[in-house]
Amino acid sequence: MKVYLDNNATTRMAPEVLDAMMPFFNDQYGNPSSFHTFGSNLMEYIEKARQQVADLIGADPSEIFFTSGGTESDNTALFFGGETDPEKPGLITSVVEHPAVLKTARYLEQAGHPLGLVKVNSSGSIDLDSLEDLVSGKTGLVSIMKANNETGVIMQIKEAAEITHRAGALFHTDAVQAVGKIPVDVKAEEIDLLSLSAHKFHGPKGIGALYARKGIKLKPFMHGGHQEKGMRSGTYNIAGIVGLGKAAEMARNFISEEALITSALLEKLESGILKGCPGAVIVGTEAVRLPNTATVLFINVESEAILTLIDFAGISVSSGSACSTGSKDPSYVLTSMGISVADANTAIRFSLSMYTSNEEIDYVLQELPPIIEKLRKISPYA
Amino acid sequence: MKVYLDNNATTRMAPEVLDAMMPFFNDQYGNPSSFHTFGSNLMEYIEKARQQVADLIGADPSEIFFTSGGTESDNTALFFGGETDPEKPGLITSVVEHPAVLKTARYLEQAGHPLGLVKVNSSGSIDLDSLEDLVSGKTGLVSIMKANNETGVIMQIKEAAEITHRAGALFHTDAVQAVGKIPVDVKAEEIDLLSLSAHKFHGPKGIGALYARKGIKLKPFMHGGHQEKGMRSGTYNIAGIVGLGKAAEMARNFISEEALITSALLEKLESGILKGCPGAVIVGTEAVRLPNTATVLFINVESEAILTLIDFAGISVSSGSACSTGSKDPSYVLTSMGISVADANTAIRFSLSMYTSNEEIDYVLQELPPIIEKLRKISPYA
Amino acid sequence: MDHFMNPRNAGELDNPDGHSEVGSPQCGDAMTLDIKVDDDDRIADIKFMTFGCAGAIAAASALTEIAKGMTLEEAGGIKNSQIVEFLGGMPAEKYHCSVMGHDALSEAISNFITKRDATAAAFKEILDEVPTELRNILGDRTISIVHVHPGRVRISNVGTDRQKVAEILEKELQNRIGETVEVRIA
Amino acid sequence: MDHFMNPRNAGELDNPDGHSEVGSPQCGDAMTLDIKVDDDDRIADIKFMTFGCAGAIAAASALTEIAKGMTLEEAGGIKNSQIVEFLGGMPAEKYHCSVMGHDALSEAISNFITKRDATAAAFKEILDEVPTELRNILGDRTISIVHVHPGRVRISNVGTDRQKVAEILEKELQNRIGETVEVRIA
Ligand SMILES: Cc1ncc(COP(=O)(O)O)c(C=O)c1O
Ligand SMILES: Cc1ncc(COP(=O)(O)O)c(C=O)c1O
Ligand code: FES
Ligand code: FES
Repeated sequence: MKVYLDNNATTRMAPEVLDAMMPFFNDQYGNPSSFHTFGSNLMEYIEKARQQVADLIGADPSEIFFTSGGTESDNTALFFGGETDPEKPGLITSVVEHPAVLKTARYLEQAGHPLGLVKVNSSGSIDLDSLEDLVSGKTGLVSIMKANNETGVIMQIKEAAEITHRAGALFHTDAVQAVGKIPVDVKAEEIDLLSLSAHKFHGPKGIGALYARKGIKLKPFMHGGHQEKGMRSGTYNIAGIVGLGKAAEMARNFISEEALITSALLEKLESGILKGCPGAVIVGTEAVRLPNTATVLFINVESEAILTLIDFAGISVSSGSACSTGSKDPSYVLTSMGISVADANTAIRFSLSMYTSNEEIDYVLQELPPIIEKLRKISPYA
Repeated sequence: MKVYLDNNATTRMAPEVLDAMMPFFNDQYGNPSSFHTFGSNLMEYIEKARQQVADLIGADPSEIFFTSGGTESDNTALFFGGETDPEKPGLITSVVEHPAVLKTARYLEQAGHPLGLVKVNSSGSIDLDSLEDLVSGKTGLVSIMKANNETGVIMQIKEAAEITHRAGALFHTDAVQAVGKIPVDVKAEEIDLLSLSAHKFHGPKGIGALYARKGIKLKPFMHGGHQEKGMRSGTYNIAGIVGLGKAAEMARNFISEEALITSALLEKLESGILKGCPGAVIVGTEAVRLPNTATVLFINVESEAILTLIDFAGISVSSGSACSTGSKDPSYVLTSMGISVADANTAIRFSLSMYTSNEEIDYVLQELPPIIEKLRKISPYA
Repeated sequence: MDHFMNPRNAGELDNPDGHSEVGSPQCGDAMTLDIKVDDDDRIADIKFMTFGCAGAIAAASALTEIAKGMTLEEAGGIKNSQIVEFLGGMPAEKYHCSVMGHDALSEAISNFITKRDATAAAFKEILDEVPTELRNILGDRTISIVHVHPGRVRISNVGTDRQKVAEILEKELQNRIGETVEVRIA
Repeated sequence: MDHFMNPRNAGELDNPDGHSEVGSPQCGDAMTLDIKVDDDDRIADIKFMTFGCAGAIAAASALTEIAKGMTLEEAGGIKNSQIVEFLGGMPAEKYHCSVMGHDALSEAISNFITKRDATAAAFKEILDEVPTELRNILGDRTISIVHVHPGRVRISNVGTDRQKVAEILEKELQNRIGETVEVRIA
């Protein structure tokens, strides 16, 4: 049996999404920016997708800019958010952000933007007092993720946005892990800038969007042929955009109807693990979490060894965030919650999707305990 | 009949390319950076594509970085090429570059990089003396396109690179219109950085590559999860990358075998137009041009009116570069060759591909002359 | 779109009463427009030529259709929105193209009026200082101007030697404005 | 991969002759290793435990298989590349994991040698200043050391009261190094 529980890394593309994309890989291959009707007729599909994305997050279509993915959206938000007002060079983000935010922030810090890092508490949610202490009249942008990719912890975005706005700064949220999984409402949550990525909710890879509230002065990040009001140039990736739109449309239904199923399967997985693997600890239980994510510490048992054995059993999970290098630094997300390095190195992340079945969870609960037992037996710590 | 002669804007994706991509839209949806085999097994497809792209331009695979397209490659090249050495802030490019280069250069100019613009002569090729005059020890990067998107004129890249290197600067070429159409050899032409885009040679939209010669100190353009050696982060768009690789492989065959066919069709089109439309002038005839591109001035007849009528006849062509705004500035590419604004506003670009047939050219040569005649009759200039 | 595919009133008029040559500052395109005006100050005929886009052609076609048969005053009051409406809409970025046609008509009317004013002024000059030859024919009659058109003037109260009066006036007008102006006597 | 799925020699030894606890500076993972050494200085038994990745487990399994039965000298000369080769290759980024096993073996051998040196030193001390009780038994004989092992010493030339000599020496060694060392007389 093959079980894929690494949906926070990437998801299976919905067949409906592929169907929606296919015409644009075949005979609808024109350039939407063209003068001729063969190309320009395609612009309506771009605009439909823009509407679908806007609807998913409560935005106006004019506030949606298509990008090549979450990383680009994050980079864009930080780059121009951090440079709109020379009087406000300060940048604030949290210690548990994805590298797409954190590394960009570090880069901007080196380029002269004072950087403040908001702490998290032991439950994994951001410490609002710490944010309150950091913001000032010199802060240009605050970026706090909507939901953490490793722990699934959902952050207090509205409260963070309010604190940010009181200080006169812009508020960005990396909602790459939240959009498509839980309701997100840019207006109600007072979000100025938001990043999302299609492949995290059954859309195609290589396409995403940046929401930018009307009235924000944008600075182009990608200079060129003036697509996306000059903000983000480059020939439209129409198939990708249409796929993102379709995925957004499907996600609205998922959130309102199917998220409960995923959530029930996650609960079953968690309680099964706690029962079958003595000593296992679920991370972030005191916080509100995504309905699909659980990170478990298998104390004294090294995570990569677990990953390898569980992979042999046909189960795909991850330890912390997927990383393209072979280096194995302990997850900074976990250690910043006060978890020891040794314990952080026992973490396994299970992330479900709407395609996860009850049988798959049963299979995991059957395969996992003997693996943990076997490794515990050769652990010098246990 | 439908005839698509706007292949410099974008091309029909090859069915073979779609076939190569399909598995990655279906069950091969993992993240190549994953630890688990379901994802990491896909890395070999990324590397195969890297090899295919490298082979097309005579590079080593380690010198290929995947991006979201030509625009991103150009932006990346100029951004870090223009910032590697603080002692060499100077940037030089040509007046006929694509906006992806030209607007980025203008942006960098505002950010403090002195900008020099190489002129072109009346044939549309760059003036090497003008380059020679502009370079100095303070020049960090010179960017000259390999082939112009409007005129198809092929520039003297090797000579420009030599001049650049003698001055101790890096040489970038925007080869978006050249790669896949004519042979390009980064080593023989002494190119340090090169941009290419898949959808210009029957690959998918939204994917491209930047070639960066081994030994060049790169600065990450997209910060995040460390993909592409940290240079260009973001979850791999594996379907897109595989599609680019396949398109590159096919283009090698095209260049060696089929480019002659395209070239013969172009000649037939040009001579047919000159015969059927008195007063028509082909642009850049004194230069070497791409085998697929002809820009024609239909003196005294306004290009948008031609475009509209020819579009009704089912023929897709363009006037200058596709532009997403409704503005109609005369093509700066044409006016910089000394063509008057009025004449530049009569330009129509025909760009062929390996899918262009003899029948299509016949159809164009049948439909076009009466259209020109009809419009000439109501022209106040004619 | 039919107005673009089959533009009405494209071309030039021989000896137009009003003529204009305008260019669009937005796009650099150009248009010429000719009108013939009848003695009721109605546009009897109208033709345009353009180096402009499909929108400009369609808008000019529509405009000329609307204007034909209107009095100059009515034609001068045509709003750009009427052209757009007549065509059943126009994309925002093409608005300037219809403006070009609109401008061309205004200019042609102005041109007509300028020419008419010139004719009227010349005629008034003659009447202010009536040439002896004419005074001899008229006696103490005062010519009444019925209607002035750049190319013709209708007058009354000239007595019986109409032929001669017309001849003299035509010659005088030709001297003053360098164009042939027909003098008709009611 | 079999060495990971079914690691050989995983576990601990009772009263090991050499023991090590090492950590990888690259990844923070850890390993323990125990050896039993026979009187020919050969590794008679070897066991490891690890908090480490699959690579570390497989490498330790391979290493212990290679080392078992080797003399200490031979085992000390095992190169990291031999482990990688034994496993049929290892990805470059996992190289440090096999190094951890390698380090663990070296450390265990060192630990064995340190302990043996301690035993030897203690024994030499006794012989340098032979306790009166023993001197009385030995007369003017000089004990020859045949072989020293942390847990046992083989000697000869003690005369006939072997039992008594061994007893005295064992008691003296216990006093000096705080561990039971068996004295065997050849
Ligand atoms: C929280 C978060 N932000 C940003 C990203 C980057 O998105 P992408 O890989 O689509 O560029 C990811 C996923 O990789 C993520 O989990
Ligand atoms: C010469 C040139 N450079 C760059 C680009 C930009 O490429 P892309 O649209 O793939 O970003 C294009 C085409 O649009 C081009 O013709
Ligand atoms: S764009 Fe010039 S008239 Fe329409
Ligand atoms: S990564 Fe730590 S032992 Fe392999």
